[in-house]
Amino acid sequence: MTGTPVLRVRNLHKSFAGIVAASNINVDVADGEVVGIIGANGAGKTVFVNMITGYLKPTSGSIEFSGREITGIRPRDATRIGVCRSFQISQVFMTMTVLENLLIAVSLAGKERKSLLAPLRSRERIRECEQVMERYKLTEHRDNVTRTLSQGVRKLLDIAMAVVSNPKLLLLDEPTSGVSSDEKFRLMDLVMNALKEQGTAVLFVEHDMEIVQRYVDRILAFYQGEIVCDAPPDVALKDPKVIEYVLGESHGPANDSESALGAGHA
Amino acid sequence: MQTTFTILLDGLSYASYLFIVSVGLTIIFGVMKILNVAHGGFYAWGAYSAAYAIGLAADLGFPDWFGFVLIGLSSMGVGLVLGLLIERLILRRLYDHEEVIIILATFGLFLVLEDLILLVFGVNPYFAYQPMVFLGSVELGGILRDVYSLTLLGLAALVAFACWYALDRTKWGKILTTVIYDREISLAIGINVNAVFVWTFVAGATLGALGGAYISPTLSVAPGIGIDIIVLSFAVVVIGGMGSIPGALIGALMVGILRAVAVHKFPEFELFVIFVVMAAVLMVRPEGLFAPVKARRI
Amino acid sequence: MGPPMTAKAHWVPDMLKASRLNVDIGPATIIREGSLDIRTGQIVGLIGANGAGKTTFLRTIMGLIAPISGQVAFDHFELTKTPPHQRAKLGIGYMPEDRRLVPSQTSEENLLTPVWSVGIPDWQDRLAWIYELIPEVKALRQRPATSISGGQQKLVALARALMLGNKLLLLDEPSEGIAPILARRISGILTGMKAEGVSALIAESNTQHCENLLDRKFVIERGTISESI
Amino acid sequence: MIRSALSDATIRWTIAGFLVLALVGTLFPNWILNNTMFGLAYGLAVLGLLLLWRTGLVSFGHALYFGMGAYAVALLERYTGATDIVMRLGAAMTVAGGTGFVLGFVLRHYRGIFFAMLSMAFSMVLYGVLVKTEALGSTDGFSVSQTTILGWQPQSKYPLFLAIVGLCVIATTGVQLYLHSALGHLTTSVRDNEIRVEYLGYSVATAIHVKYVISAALAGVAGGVMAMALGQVDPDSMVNWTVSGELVFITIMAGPGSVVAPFIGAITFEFLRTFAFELAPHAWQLIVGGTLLGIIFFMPEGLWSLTRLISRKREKVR
Amino acid sequence: ADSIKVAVVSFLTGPAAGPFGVPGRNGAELVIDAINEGAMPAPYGSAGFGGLKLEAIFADESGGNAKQVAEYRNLVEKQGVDAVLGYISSGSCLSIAPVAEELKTLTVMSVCGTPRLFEDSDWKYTFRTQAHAVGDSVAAALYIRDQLDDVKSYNGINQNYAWGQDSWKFFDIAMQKLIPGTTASDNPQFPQIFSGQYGTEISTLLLEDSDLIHSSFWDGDIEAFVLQASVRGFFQKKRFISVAGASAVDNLGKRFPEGTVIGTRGEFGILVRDREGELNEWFINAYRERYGVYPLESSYQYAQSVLALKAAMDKASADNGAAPDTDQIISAMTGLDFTSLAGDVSFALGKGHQAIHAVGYGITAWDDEKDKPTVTNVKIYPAHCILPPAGQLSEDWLAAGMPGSDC
Ligand SMILES: Nc1ncnc2c1ncn2[C@@H]1O[C@H](COP(=O)(O)OP(=O)(O)OP(=O)(O)O)[C@@H](O)[C@H]1O
Ligand SMILES: Nc1ncnc2c1ncn2[C@@H]1O[C@H](COP(=O)(O)OP(=O)(O)OP(=O)(O)O)[C@@H](O)[C@H]1O
Ligand SMILES: [Mg+2]
Ligand SMILES: [Mg+2]
Repeated sequence: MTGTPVLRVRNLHKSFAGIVAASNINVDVADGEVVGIIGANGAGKTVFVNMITGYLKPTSGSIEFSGREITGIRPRDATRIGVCRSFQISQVFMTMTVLENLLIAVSLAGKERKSLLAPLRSRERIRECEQVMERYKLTEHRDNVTRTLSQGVRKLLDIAMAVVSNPKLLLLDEPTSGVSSDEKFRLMDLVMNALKEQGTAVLFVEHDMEIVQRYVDRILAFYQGEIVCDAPPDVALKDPKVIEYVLGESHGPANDSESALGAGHA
Repeated sequence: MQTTFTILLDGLSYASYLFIVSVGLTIIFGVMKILNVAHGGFYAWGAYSAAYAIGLAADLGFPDWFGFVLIGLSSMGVGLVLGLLIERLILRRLYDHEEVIIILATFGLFLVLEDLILLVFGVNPYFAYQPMVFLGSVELGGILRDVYSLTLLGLAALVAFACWYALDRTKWGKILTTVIYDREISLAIGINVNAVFVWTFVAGATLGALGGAYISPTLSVAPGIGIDIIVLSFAVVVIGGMGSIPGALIGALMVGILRAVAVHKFPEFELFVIFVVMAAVLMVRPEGLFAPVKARRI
Repeated sequence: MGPPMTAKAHWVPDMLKASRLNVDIGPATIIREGSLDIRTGQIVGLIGANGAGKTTFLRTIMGLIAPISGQVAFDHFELTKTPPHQRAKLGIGYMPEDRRLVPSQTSEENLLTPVWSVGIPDWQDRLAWIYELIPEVKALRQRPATSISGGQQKLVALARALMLGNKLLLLDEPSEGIAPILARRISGILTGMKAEGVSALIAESNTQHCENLLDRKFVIERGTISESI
Repeated sequence: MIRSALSDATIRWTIAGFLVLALVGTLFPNWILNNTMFGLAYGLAVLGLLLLWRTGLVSFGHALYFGMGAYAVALLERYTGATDIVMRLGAAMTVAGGTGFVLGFVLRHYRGIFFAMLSMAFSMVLYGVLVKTEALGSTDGFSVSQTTILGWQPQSKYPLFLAIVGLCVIATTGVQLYLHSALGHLTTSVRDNEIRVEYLGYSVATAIHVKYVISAALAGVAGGVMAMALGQVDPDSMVNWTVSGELVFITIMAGPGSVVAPFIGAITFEFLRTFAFELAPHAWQLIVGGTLLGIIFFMPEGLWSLTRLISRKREKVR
Repeated sequence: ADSIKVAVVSFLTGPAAGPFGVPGRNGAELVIDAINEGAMPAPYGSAGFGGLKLEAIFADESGGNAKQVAEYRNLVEKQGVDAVLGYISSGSCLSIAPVAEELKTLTVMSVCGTPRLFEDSDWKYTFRTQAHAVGDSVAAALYIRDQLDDVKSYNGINQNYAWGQDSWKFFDIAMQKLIPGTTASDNPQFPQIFSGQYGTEISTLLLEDSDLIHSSFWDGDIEAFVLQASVRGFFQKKRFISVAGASAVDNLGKRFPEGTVIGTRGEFGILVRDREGELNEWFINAYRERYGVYPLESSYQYAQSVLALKAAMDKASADNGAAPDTDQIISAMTGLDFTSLAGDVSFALGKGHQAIHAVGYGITAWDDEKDKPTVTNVKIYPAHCILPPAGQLSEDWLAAGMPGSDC
């Protein structure tokens, strides 16, 4: 790692009425780095993402983004300085069409607030959105109201909306859950390639080890609010703690990681 | 001391009145998510039918205490008839509409109920004072009190207890909670959502009618009595948190007692009390005192 | 503890048989002539891409959407003629893909609501059995459903389906958002239930965890269902 | 700006519609002219409510601004003698918009029924003050003398009518442009999903606040217009919660479909009430309530869906 | 034309319909029909109004001032009425007058009592046949001075709107001037109109030691108040004067407390029920025959407006030949003296547009023999004792100690 990390988290702690959802979390993420977050259900992954993007205030600890302290920042300010996210449960505008969803996202991504008063459906904006739709395989749903879309398609839209503003740091919460097997790699390829070009650092939460193994530089494994392993994938997926808490230990630690990935798929 | 006691008693009896007239509203809202403006109509119909029945019974020579039986019967009758008709014929078809639209439909219903009263009962007032006179008065804190208003406290306590028990201590309450949250999943786990809705609405309507019926002996039952009740009960329910029965109780107590203080000490503020309490509570707790739990969204 | 296999089972070979279902939502036809059958004790997959119509199919069986035409035979009932709220009583447990737990109740209350609504006689045993199968849910029993994580909610929703589904489970994306360790255990649980005569229909778009669990597999593509062998 | 406005079909049709109204207005007998002016006044307020409704917010307290606008006109005359239309409307808009701006800081944090009821609480405080204060006319209110237009005192109703129609053109065009801007579209976004709006980097509170001020100002102007058209202000028919209710009523009756819908709805309502009053003085509420239920049942999108019916028929004929 | 079309406006719906609106409407209808047929006793025996038949349409006064103004315009401009008669609430009257002026339509107001109507402005087209509220307040104070000798202190419970506020204010001033030494409570009650629940107010009044309670309650409010207060022994402890609640005496019958001072804002209703006189007896009998109940105060007030119209139109047609126009009727009505059902009226104030007449009070009692309520100790105060002379503002006159009032 060279220079200041994009994200530097120190001693982060969060508890809810007796439940510890994050304790003593320390993470550095470098420019352009892709980090996978895995962990059992309820381990604190989403809470971690929520704290970084300002949805939750940490009980204690600090978060720095590009050398700037952003602990307890509001979500909209996080977005404005370039920290964006997608959601485990898609957050889209349900009564609007896919195109309108993207138009809003694109117009708000513009740094100039003045543009807010111009008509939403300007030709350039529509063209930009059409490109996005093309990329995310949303074109056929262009004029469908998102309420009528299936879960998986909404997920694509959700991610697309997070990406359009070209963030410096992107957090994806379970990007492929609910996305079908044929689509998930394509989707991730797409997101990752686009981001790689821009040098965006990505943190994504994922339960699908096929995905994790394929895209990440590094894995953070969570268990009961703590990071139990912070290592490159080949190391992390063989870590006994990771196997015990996240992957399952059906075949014993030695030759486990292979089968854990595919669960019989290979 | 005497004044304090009087204020407290006045406040409690006004609070009881507020609670009884608003509890039906909060129940219907809690379960069906319908802000029922027609509640004022149920109230008025309850008052009219009780007053009519009591007047008739008095003419026929029934004893005065029989009025209490009639109050019960007529509120049940009104709740059952109007509740069933309205839920079956009108609301049922509107459940998938936007909330405001349903509010508006109930507003339309209110207007209709209001004028139906005029057509059925005419413009002249009805009186049903027999039960109130029957109970007489007692001296408390140096002044005479009518026993009837004091029984309001008991009735309110009874209604509060019954509602709390039904919703918090029986399986029905739990089932209701599920219906409240999601009609679809309720169906999927075997709840007869339609039946729940009908009976909830009938129960709410009956409570609304009971409010009117029980108050009628102290009133001149005349056209328009249902209008102010709407705002009053909305305010109480909002203060307490929509759909919360303890909320309605505490909301009613706050408004009742503060209003009594105002009337005794600062009468020029009486009109403002309810709105000031509402604004103040909402400033501190934007969703009322007992806000319902919200699902975690992200 | 799972329900015993009924004597009727051998002369009712099909636990569920949907024939030629057509389902419209608004102007669009979502399911076209959809037929599918599940034998007693089978785990059947309904696999398809996003938006293919899996959820719609399951919802139709539960009566949450009315089909335009077609029949659904279950046990020896005609489901399309059974009011939606009575279907659960027949022993069908449904887990929606978006969990739908009641936020103001604890996890355990969420599990018990079906008991209150349909009156399951041996519910204590059943609850204990579920807690034994998925101890994670037991750990969550006193937590308000609103605070627990997405995956945890999914587990509770699954447990709720198990409370009711002593004949058939309709599971919509059961492994979505579930950590591998648990996904694997759930597969195990389902396999175990099979032995007790419980059938399951599993809708999945991501086949990663379910492939080797399935006895049969139907593929749904833009509303058209076909069996894949 | 004007070019982009004219490129919008709705705006073109709206302007054309109002032009026709202005022309036909020369033929109207006074009573139609009057009722139409009342309808246009309500329409302006409803236009503001429509904005809020598109954000999923319903205000049960817009009579606050309606009444403020009306009282601004009356008090301006009482204390300065000014009767000029520009001063009157300017005062109405400033007072209402200013109050909306201040209260907006509070109300922008509320949603759903709580927004509705807190608005109502504020409006009822004004109502209480008016009722209590003799200097403000108590429940009797004030009369408002006829409006002058830049120093000229028209002898008939028509010039005022024309001015009001012109005002409506400006208001609808402005609102339509606003709705079509990105900021305006945020309306629906905020209703659908506030979390996402925040995560797209915009403040939900600001979006709501802007809208709230616009709608308050519109309601204020509407109250001013009403005071001028009617020649009378009083708390019961301008500030009480029933007035807010009536405005919401018209909003729903009109439907959210278009910026002209409020005017169609309000004028229809005005005439409906007039005829109901005349036909059944004992049971006019029955007629109004029944009509409302009918609209909800048969025209779920409000009166506006009629226009769609018509255009669909036209297509079929082709 | 051989007929004129007149709109009669009163509350037909809402809380004011029962005690005021409908009896008022009925009073007008009865007299109009009788005059059209020539069935009234003298001096109104001639058929028709200046020979013309009067065609009445009835309209509702509910919905607030603004709605009334709109409605008034409709009546005149849409339905084409020649004159409008009625109005109960002061707010309606104040808001209608300028519109009447604008539309140049003769408007005869029947009940409303605010002095502001003719003291703030002059109207050409508007007349009022009811003396304004200062009259009932001063008469009330006079009656208390003359008939109740034990009043040392007083308080009031009045509805929180213009009429309630005015009524208390005038009463208070008149009391201070006429019975020096009495003290007013510093805690007068102003509950919201139509609130119906007065438990707290009653406690407050009971805890105080004012001897007398003044109230301008009317409609259901007075009835609810009386019922709630009776049970609590209120009327055993306090003298009660009700300036406009006479409808409750009939409605509540035996339950209305005996010994209440009651007024009808004129020589109207229960106060003159047993008074002899051809017109009055005819009215009572004809009204009872047609509507089954006794005429109330508002029946008299509306009838009085109709009689004013008849008197003026008869005079105008005598002066100008048949079918007088509006201006001719107006000049005939201005300053006119005419006979009402029980007492005389003259348009003496407001440049001849505001009527004055006597106002009476009495004390309620139950007549066991006839099994109906009655009023005893009736005392009628002539107009000049209770109302300011022409040209003087009420407030000035009251403040100056009511010069010229020599009763
Ligand atoms: N209310 C609706 N109106 C119109 N179309 C709808 C509606 N609801 C669903 N659809 C359409 O029906 C199709 C099937 O949806 P469904 O949710 O059943 O898909 P799915 O197979 O479950 O997808 P996923 O794997 O993404 O959950 C989709 O194309 C969707 O757009
Ligand atoms: N708002 C909240 N109130 C109370 N507890 C909470 C809240 N949010 C999260 N928690 C608790 O914090 C813990 C971590 O939750 P989190 O959502 O981060 O899990 P996760 O790792 O994302 O799990 P999953 O893979 O199931 O999404 C859980 O035990 C959860 O119950
Ligand atoms: Mg998570
Ligand atoms: Mg699905």
